[in-house]
Amino acid sequence: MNAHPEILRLLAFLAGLIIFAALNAAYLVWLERKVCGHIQRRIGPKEVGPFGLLQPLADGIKLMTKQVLVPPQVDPVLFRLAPALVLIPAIMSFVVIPFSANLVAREINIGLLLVFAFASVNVLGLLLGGWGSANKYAVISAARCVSQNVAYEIPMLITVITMVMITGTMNLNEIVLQQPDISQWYVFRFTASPLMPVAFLVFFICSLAETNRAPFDLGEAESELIAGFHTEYSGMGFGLFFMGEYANIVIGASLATVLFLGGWQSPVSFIPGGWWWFLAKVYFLIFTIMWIRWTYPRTTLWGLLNLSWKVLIPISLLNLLVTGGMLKLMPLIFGAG
Amino acid sequence: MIDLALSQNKEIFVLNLGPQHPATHGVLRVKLLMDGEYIVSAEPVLGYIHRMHEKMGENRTWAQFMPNTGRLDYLGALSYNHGYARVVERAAGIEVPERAEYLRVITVELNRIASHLLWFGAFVLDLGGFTPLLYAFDDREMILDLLESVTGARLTFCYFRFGGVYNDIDDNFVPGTRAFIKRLRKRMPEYHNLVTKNIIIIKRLRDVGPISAGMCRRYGATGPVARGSGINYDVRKNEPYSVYPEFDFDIPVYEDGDSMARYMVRMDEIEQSMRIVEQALDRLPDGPVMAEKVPKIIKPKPGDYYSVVEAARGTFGVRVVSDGTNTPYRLKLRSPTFSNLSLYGEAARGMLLADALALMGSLDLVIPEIDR
Amino acid sequence: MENLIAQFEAIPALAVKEADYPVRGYHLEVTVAPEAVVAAAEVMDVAGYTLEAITGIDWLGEEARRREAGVKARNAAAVKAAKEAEEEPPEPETADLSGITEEMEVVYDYTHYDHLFRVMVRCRVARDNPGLPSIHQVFAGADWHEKETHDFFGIVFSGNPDLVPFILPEDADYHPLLKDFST
Amino acid sequence: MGKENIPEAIVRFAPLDKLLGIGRANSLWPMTFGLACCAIEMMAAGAARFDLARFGAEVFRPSPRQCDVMIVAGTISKKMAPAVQTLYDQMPEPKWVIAMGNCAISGGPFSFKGQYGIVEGVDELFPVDIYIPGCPPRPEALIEGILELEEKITGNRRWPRVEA
Repeated sequence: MNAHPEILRLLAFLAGLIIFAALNAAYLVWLERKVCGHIQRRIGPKEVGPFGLLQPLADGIKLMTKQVLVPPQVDPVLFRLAPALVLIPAIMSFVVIPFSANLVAREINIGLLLVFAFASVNVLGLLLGGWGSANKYAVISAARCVSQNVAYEIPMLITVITMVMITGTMNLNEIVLQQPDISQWYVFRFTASPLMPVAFLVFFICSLAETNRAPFDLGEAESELIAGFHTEYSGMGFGLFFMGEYANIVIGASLATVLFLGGWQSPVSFIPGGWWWFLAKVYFLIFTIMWIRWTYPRTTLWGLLNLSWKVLIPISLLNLLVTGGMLKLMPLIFGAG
Repeated sequence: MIDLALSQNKEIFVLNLGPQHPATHGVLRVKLLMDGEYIVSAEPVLGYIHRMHEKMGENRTWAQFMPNTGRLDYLGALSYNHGYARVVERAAGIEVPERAEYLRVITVELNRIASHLLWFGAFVLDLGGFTPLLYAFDDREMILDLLESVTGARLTFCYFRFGGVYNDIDDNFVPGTRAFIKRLRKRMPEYHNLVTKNIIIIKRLRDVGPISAGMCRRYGATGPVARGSGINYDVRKNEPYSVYPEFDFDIPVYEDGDSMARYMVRMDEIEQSMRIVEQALDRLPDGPVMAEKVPKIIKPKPGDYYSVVEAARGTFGVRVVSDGTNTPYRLKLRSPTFSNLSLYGEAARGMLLADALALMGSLDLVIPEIDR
Repeated sequence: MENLIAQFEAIPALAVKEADYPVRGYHLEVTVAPEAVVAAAEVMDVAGYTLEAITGIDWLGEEARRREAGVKARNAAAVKAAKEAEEEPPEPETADLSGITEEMEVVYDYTHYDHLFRVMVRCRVARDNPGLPSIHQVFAGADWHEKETHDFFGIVFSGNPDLVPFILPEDADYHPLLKDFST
Repeated sequence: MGKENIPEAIVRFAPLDKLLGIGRANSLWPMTFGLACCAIEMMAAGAARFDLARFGAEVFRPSPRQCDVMIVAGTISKKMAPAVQTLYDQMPEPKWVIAMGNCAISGGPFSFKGQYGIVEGVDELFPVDIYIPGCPPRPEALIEGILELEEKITGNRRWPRVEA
């Protein structure tokens, strides 16, 4: 027992992360329903438990005990594999996310790279799910998801490269440590590059698109493609896609928090930092994402791709250039320090 | 679909949209021939909610058919009541008292606002925005409350009778309607801020799904579809009926012919309908709401009678053929969306799937009214 | 309007009649032979009209009813005359119902966007094997109306590109609005 | 069926069944599937004033694979009947059906002698759990129908029934 404390620690963290991801998915759905209700002059779930708090539980019980139909025309392997391919990488990404200074499952030097490596697997799951369903709507949706994800990964990664150039590390906890208070948050760090707020915006928009959230929810555009890639999924197959989607939203919001909003650090120095700050920032971003979803209509695929290729990529490239220039110029102007 | 087998292009496939599909607002089915996301050809298939109205017309007395008119276009049922009542009144030579005509106009225009509001919500839903639907429903409920107090129904109204209306309004109706119009006046700018000025909406509607005036004429399109293509045609002005000539209102016409134009026509019509209702409330005369000498059994003189009204979706026409008995010999319902939808195949060709669905939404379809 | 009447008469139309608009709801009633519906549609198209609807009317038994009504009137007159002359009333005449060609009618409603003038074009066709040319080349919207009329009455519009059951189920072989239709 | 023939159970699943029942009853996801007039009242029931979301029943899923309850809202024409049947077959178990409105119950106003076009009641196609009469039923009636269905699943009534 004593010989493997690290393994035990990891296992405990993994269990914790899975529970965190599951609870997050469940209660984000609840939150989403509540938020959309209040945005729409309704009250949302209310009768199931106090404030409808048991609603996710009821949904979970129902989804888990629902018959899982595997329609005869589908590719049985791909069809079953796809939900897992969406959910598992999303949970894996949590491993490197620093919830607080010590509350991180595994601190890795290349944490940022790992998250993006796993994030890229996600789209494979969507593609296989859509393709394996042998349903025309699902295939169209899968094709949309892939082109969308590929298109938005580029500006996102360019922005991340910019960040890595500034921070000089891919260790997420170190990045957080560089932002001790609100003036040091990278979103307001104009000394690094005057375009930092823009970079944050680009990153945020990209994470919206990467997670297939409105107004970029082309993959599951209900009024066009029924339910998109998960049209043929019933019961927990659908449930896993859903959990994966919400886990990805949390990942996206977490990364934005870590990179730009100071992670678990407190915005003002006299209040101590901690995981509560991290969660508060993450949930604020998630609330914003929901707010956007229930306000904006959907773009078209063309509009979406144009936004990426003609607007976001040039902007992020410009930012890269400006940041690179600043990094080289600043020492020259102010002297090496 | 034979083209598919003959086609050299292996990329083309058939996509069956409906009869159960969220965007078809009911049970319309569209056979799409797709090249990727582009539509090669679109062919609507009707009849999934064919409810035999014309057959029923031949099977029951003139008065017994009235409830059917409320179930044709369930969103703007009172216009259909009006159209049928008018043709029978024309055939049987029944005069309608003035107060009844005013009540008809008020209720029809309120119904038109309700219909356009629901369309507004459903259309934005087609474009992926969910919230405006709920806002529109919220306002629509207020109209339904008002109409319910007068007609007794929320949706499938059967309020008109040959020679008037069956019920006078209560004391709360006039102040309630005024309060509602005041409220909606405040709400409309909100809708425009939230939706009309939204960059995504503008990008998705402007120059999408152009329908030319010539195309409208070839297909017999009417209503907001024609008015969005620059055709200044509204039965209320072109063929004045009821007490419409007494009111001061405009017919919104937009020249562009795109989805945005059709959207704007309907939004402007809500304003115009509010104007009509206000004027009608101001001038509402006293008097009976039913003509006194309406025969119990109606037996129009043999012959053809035709009458049209402006429904929320366009020109609704009823042709009745009487053989002098107490049942119609033939009853033909000319539904506006039937003609409006018939141009869809030509208009949607070469469009993207998402745009084609926006176009379909902008036609404002009510399927039972197409299939009848 | 005179211009229109002249044009219709040149088709030639079987009858061109001005109708009493406040009573009937249309201004001009034109009766044409089946061959002339396309020509009538062209007249309307050139004049800038639009097609509002096409429908059918099944006149099954109409001629028989007309003859019977005539005979009944004659019989009544004979009885009355006999009574006045204080004679034995004559044996009542029975209607001769032979040689009747049952007919159906197709009605085209045209209207104009700019000015109020409704034209109704009627066309009678024989009830057994009813057929007339399609006008969808002139008014594209006629396609659907013709399909619908074919569904309900079995009237064949030759030249219509795809005259299959449209509103009725795909395999429907019945025409419900025929007067002798029963399930 | 007599109860006396059922042997005593060795393992008792009743409490678990009850839990599952409660879970299912509180998460009835209907299908986005409107046929005619009643569909508008169905939408109204989901909208602001009536708000089906209170009972967790507002998640209208467009795909039959993800639905629990099919609200048949409208007239079923003979042309539509095969499609409705397919949709029902595509739903995973356990599934329920609500026949909303007179058309879905019996053909309603469109059932007359010599009718050729409609199926007179959805129960001619598949079993129905709850019938909601009306033409169309008010949104309150649909909510009552959903509460009835919950009662049918769990055996408990959520709110006291309003006596007429």
